[in-house]
Amino acid sequence: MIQALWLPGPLLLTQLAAAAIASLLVLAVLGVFLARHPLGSRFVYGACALVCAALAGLALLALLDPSPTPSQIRLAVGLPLGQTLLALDALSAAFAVIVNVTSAIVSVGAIGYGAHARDPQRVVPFYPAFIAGMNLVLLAQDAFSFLVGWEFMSLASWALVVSEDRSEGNRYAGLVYVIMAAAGALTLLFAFGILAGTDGGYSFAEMRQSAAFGPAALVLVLALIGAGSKAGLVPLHAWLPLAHPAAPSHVSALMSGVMTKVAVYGFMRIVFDLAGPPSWWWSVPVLVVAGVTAFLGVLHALMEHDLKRLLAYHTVENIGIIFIGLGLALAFEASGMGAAAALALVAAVFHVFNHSLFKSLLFLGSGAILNATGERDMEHLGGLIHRMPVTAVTFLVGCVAISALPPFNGFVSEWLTFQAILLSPELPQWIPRLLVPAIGATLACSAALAAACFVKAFGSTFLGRPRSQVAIAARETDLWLRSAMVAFASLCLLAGVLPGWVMDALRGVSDVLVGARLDSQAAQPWLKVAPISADRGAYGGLLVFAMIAIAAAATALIARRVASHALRRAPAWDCGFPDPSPATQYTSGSFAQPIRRVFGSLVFRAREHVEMPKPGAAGAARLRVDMHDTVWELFYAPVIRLVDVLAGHLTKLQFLTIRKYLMLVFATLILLLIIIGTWR
Amino acid sequence: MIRDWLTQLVQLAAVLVLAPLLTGVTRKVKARLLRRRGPPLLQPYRDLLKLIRKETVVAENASWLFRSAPYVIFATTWVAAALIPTFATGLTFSAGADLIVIVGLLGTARFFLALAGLDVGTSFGGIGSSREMMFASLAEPAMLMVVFTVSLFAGSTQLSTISAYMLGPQMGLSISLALAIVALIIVSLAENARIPVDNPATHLELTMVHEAMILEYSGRHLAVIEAAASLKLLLYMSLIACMFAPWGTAVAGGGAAAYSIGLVAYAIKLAVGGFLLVVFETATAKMRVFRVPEFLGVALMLGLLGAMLLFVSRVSQ
Amino acid sequence: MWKTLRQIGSVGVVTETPPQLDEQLRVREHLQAQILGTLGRALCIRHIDAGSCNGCELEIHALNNAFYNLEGLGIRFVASPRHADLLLVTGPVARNMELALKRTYDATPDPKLVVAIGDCGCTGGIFGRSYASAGSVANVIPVNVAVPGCPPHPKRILAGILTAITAAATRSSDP
Amino acid sequence: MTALDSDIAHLLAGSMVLVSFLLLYQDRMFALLNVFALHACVLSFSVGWQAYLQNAPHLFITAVIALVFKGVVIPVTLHRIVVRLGIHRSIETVVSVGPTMLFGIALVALSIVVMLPVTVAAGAFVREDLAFALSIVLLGLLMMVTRRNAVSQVIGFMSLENGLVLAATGARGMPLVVEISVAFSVLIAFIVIGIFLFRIRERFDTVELQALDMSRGETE
Repeated sequence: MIQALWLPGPLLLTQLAAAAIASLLVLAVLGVFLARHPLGSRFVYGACALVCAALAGLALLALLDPSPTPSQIRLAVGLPLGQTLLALDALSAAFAVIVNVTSAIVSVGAIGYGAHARDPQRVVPFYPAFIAGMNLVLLAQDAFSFLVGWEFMSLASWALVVSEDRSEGNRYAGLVYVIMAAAGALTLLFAFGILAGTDGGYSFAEMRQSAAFGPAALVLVLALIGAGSKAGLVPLHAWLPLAHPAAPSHVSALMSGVMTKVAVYGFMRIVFDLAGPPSWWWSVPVLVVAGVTAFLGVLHALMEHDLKRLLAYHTVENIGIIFIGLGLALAFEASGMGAAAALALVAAVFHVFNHSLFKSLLFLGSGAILNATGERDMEHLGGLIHRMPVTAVTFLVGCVAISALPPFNGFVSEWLTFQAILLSPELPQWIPRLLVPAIGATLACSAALAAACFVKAFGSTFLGRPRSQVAIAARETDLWLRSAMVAFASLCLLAGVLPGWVMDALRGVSDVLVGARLDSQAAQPWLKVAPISADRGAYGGLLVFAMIAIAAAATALIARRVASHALRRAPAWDCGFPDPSPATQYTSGSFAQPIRRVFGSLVFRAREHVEMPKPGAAGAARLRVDMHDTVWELFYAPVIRLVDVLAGHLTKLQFLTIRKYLMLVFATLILLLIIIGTWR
Repeated sequence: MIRDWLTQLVQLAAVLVLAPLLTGVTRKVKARLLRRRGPPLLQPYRDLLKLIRKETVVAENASWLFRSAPYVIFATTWVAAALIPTFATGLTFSAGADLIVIVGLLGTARFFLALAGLDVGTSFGGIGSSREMMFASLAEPAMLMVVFTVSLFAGSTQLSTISAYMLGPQMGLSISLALAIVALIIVSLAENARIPVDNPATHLELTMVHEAMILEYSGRHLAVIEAAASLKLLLYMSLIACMFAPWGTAVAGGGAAAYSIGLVAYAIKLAVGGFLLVVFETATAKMRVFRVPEFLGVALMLGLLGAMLLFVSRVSQ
Repeated sequence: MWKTLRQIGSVGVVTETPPQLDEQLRVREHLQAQILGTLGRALCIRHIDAGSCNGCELEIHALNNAFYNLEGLGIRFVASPRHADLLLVTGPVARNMELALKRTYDATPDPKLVVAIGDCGCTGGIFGRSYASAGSVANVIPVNVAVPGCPPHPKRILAGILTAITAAATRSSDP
Repeated sequence: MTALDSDIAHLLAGSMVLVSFLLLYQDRMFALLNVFALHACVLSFSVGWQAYLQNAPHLFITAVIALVFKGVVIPVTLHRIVVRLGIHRSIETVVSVGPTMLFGIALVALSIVVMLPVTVAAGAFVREDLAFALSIVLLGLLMMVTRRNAVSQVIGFMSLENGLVLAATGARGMPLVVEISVAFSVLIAFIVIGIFLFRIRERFDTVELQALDMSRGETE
């Protein structure tokens, strides 16, 4: 059927994609002027949506057509004597589809949401620039344009993070974000430097041929640090829960849902594509970091009662799951198990797609709540399901999908990852073979904790009785945002019910990266998915969804016919206590208390202190919980103190006399001469 | 092909019918152990019939989620129960879903039950949901580790393949299988809110976990949820039977005789399972809420150890 | 463990035969026989202590032991009025419990029955109506069966419950 | 290039290093200016000699510039500035002269150790010339570092610059020797004017006892 249509050749695809990026940049410039009145910002967001949709279409065509060698276009811009190469190979096309589908829908949502931001001039111009930066990273086929796109993406998102700089928290978040982004980009620079090798060929094609300058393992470590800090792997994740909530909601949807995926793309491009064949122990650090990220991310999310920070911490967990898939792919590829590596890779990219869908949905939902109530703290929300029905339904779909529960897409990628884990006994080396089940246990544990986290999130925001006046006065959001959320929810269901199609589309990716591909799922009956073989394990998304729907409908019908229709509304049953205040119901903090006591006392050294008033005093007793963010205290605080001390010493250099400066110059000159003299 | 569809439909119906009977048997045996005459075997059916005829009282601030959750919970549990081969393997549906999907379906049921508990906004629902999710955060990984161990052993996560493998010649007695059985029993006790974890017949809200979430339900909603709870008990029993005691289940395509043997064998297994459960329940007392995570932690460790030991034995083969 | 199992085997079932109905206890009859039939076979009771001195509670608790064996008749106690069909109310209704009793009665789905236990429940007992007590249960919510006695014997309570769930039509058959 | 010619060139370059040492030794302002004038003259002779040896006419221009500009004009201007501004005549040093001279000798040794292996390919004379030039530069720097008042630091800088010109003339293939020396001269001019216009005398910390006494209130 597709062949019948006139298919733009691969070269034309890349040119159109490049043109689309250019138009995004033009939009950014236009945004500066148009942002004054709301109509202008609506136009910019609308145009963004169209361009992203076009880009997504192009990428999909590039992904589906089986042309082996992607055609590159050269631009004169670039390093002196070098050019910028742009192309859409299978990996970039897959990620371009993910990035642009989500950006398009978020932009549609932003038309309504972005219009009544406090000062649109600070947000509207940088929004298209941010998307352009991300697409440039995906299209880049040489180190220079990759890093330019990377930095452009970071700076545009930084500008968006500090767009609401009234609150001290946002400024601090911006500062931490800029420092981490710069450090990450620096490590990527070194990684590309090593990959470029001695003859300095900076295009990816040359990097693939030429031998790396230093040890390839160093490239892995640098890529893990560089891309990992942008994606949010544990030791380098501290900026993510600060920066993502600080941005306006539709931007944090993009940052969490899409930018972290571009970071994953960067890691995959460097490690799988450019760094040549991996040795077996490469997967050990990736798996360990990923496991810790998944577990710590979800535990942090459980302790939060600020909705957007909860979602941001949860992004860290999902990145952990994605990197578990990538670690498995590395382990399998190193020991030559092509099919298993392809399965693990498809599982990881599928989870990238899923996460971009439901995380953007949840962030748009939190944006809708923020608009309706002006409140992000779940302790002041509650009972919004009666006042914001559409947001409630879509948020519920997002929560069920992110908790990896069957009819939705989150479960499929989790199921694929488990199937990949179950192939681990064939790994020849001992360490990955024993490490993989432990990582499987961590993955299972974090999935269960994720379900608990989102019962808490949905329960304390939408269910129960409203805990504050703003929650009582909440109203449903505008049509644009609702339509975007409904679009995301239906995509989540579609990807969950028809996983076969998505897996077939991703076969190109595993071909490019590990040289092996899963056999086509189209042949399976009932549209089910059996990655390795039917009797090894199969999942019929459509089958399960149909069975649940039929069973639920049948039960409801029988109940309606057989059971009595009498239904009476009465006050809720709470031991007959007359009209208790909303404060008696469970809040997000009390919901997480059992889990905090089980896990938190170990991981965060959580301690609960009850301060009772002295006997006879009329003061209120107070429950205070103090927790320590172990990663921050072990990793960041010492670094900050060290920098502080050094800076203290170095400032003295500012106030020397000219003679002392000359002394320094003279000393260094002598030192160098001594070195030259004695170095023979 | 028609035979598979027939077995699947019979399975669907049988599961629904047998579930309340199993609960009735457990109550009867429990009473007998306490030296009193238990309620008639068909008592659970009477409870359900009475509940269906009663009026449904719904709290004023209950949302559509409160009223639709029972049907979702029942549907997911029923589908999960229907996927497990009880008297015959080779069911049409189970080709489309394996053990991990069953664990996922139970997760969906638990997710909606917890949300329904939170919906009305009383503290009882909250205490039930938060404890249920805390138990689940350890029970589900333990369950998945059991699934790992068994599927690593049998080389597949499809239940029919696993039970066929267990019947096959290469089935040796391995330590990791023993660990898996113990872990699975612990998890099923926790998931079905039986004695050591939660007392099904308790009246003190503070000690409740499962009961607290459904405190607000009445009439036909409560009937559906009670049916789902007994279905879940039957599900775990048939899961243990299918994985660890698959003798007598009719292989796909066998004659009518094979099916009848399968049914009889399944009935016996259920009765024995029910009896053992009740004996264990009468012998132990309920644990403090924060002792249960250690209890479930043991199950998780056993599952993980089972998976690890399997590699040792697998290498030596 | 084995000692108890041996004991279970040797002692055997000790449940006594359930008592006969007693029409004098009935105060009000408002449900038809057919509904009482379904309720009777699967009755859920919610016990409410409306201010009793716990004497009646001890007797009610005895209903659950092996001798009176309430559960053998298909009757069980439940935690929430939503699940209940019969409210077993003990003690004079204290002023503080008046509203709670009304709300619990409201919370119980129809068809529902109320059984008042003990002299305090039937007539307000030694407390009667005062600034602190609203007197008998009937003053607050409609009562179907009232079982006098301070405290009434478990058999009497069981008889009251069984009377509540059997239709009045059988009055003519036994004295 | 007879042995005698190279000896003369060698002698001139060596004497420049000697004069640099003299510069370090001076502790009176005017003496310092005179020794610097001498330093410039020796430089011009050396460059002139080199011009003659390599019969490169442009070197003659450099020699003339060095002689006229650095030999005469700058010392006289500085002399007038010192008189006009009443800059105190004695030169304060950070480290007393003895250790400075020892350190100077160490610097010469260092420059020899560095230069000889580096310039293995060049001719014998060029290697010596560069070694001497480097030591003059280092001595110039040493002077700038160890002197407190501005004028002596300027002198140090200019002696350093002479060393560079010597290196430029010595290394035969060095292009733009003229341009370099012109550029340096302009630079020096600006520095001198700087001193004159901004009277940055107080920028340099001074241990001149008389100033300290004032602050303690014991005026003489």
